[in-house]
Amino acid sequence: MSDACPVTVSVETGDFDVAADTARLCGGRHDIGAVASFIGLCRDEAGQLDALELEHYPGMAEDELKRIAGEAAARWPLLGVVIRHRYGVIAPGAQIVAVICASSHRAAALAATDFIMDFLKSRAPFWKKEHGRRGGDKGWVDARDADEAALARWHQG
Amino acid sequence: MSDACPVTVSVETGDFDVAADTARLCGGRHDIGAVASFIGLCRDEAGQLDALELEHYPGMAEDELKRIAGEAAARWPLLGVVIRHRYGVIAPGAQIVAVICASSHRAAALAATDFIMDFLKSRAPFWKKEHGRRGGDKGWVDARDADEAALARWHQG
Amino acid sequence: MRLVYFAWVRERIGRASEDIDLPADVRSVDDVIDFLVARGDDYAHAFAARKSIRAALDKAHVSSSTPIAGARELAFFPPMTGG
Amino acid sequence: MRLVYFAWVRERIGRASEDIDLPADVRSVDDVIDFLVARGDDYAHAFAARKSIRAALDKAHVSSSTPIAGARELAFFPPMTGG
Repeated sequence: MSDACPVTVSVETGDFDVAADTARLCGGRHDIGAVASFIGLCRDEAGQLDALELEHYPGMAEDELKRIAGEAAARWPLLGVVIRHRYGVIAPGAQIVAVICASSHRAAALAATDFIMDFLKSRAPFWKKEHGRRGGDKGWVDARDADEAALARWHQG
Repeated sequence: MSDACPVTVSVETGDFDVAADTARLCGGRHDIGAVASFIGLCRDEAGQLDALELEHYPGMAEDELKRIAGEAAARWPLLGVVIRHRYGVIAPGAQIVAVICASSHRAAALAATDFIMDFLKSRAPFWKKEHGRRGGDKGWVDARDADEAALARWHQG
Repeated sequence: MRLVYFAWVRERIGRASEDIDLPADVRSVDDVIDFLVARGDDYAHAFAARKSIRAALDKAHVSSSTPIAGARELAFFPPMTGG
Repeated sequence: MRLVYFAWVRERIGRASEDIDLPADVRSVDDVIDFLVARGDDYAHAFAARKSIRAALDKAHVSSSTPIAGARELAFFPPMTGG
């Protein structure tokens, strides 16, 4: 199935446009019946955060995202995958990551999006550091056990 | 949780704009960390379809979509839900339905989107009729057993 | 009572809605179907695959055993295919 | 061999990368960590929570028992927190 599935991956400082990516995925073809997408945003519930800083491993980050997209395309009959991940300084409310999966049917598009986000969280080499409101460095974000546990969902079946 | 979750539902002939809806959901707030969305498109794999015609039950269609959104907001800590469904004549490649769910965390946003699509397919009063290429009426689309079976996923737990 | 029909139920019956005075012994959704089927071939055709027909009472899904007392609108339609 | 460090591993060691000639008996990722820890306090601090340190060999995830023979770049970093 992955032959028929164009994969686009980017790791950049600049923002991305999910609507433009979706239009590009679907443009000129009538076999796509379902497009699922996920956008991860910089959250600041308590009003304590000045910004997030995202470090990444150049080269490996892109490779891992491509590898994860390829695994999804091998598992589900996808017709297109886009993964965009930013790095650098990101303000509260701004976009960090996007995953878009197109397929003929909804179940494949939704499951693949979920799968890619789970693996991206624990396998793609990105690290978040919080910058506090008063210029204070709040330090590196700890990995959540729940993120690692989420991967187990995909090992059965 | 549903008090904190604004729900927007529409059933119209005109097209919708998922990017604009997403921007409206997230605008001016920093507590949303995850936005999942699903777009259903008019598919015509074999090039046989001139258009789909969607009939709906006015009043009940909107009520059911609101009820399904409310059920999702009672199950997951959502910060916003948008459901848009078109009716009337829809050309291949055009958008039919969109679901957008915002939350603090990805698992809730993705699961709620999946849940809403499953219930929408089998519970919202819409019916699709296919219009064939040569003006021929290909008839009403049959409900899929798989759609009804998909609901069973949500009855456990 | 106002009866409304959708999709191929509407097409087979030949109208989208009608107002009918139902006899007092027509108490449930099932009774309404029996009453309609006895009215003519178009109705009998519409309800031939009776198990697949869905009903809504005042715009809420109901099972066919539901009493109709007090309701203003009863809808019949095939399994839904939206989304 | 080129060693590269990320996030708090990088901060604790005090550099983002370095080229080191490793002795012949340093064969696995684990051996490299032992070698570095013996080099000084900054390295010992970086690898103190050794079980939580991840490694990548030529930009692919590996376990700490993996042999390093033939590889050009070895990276050490904390558990990932992207997305």
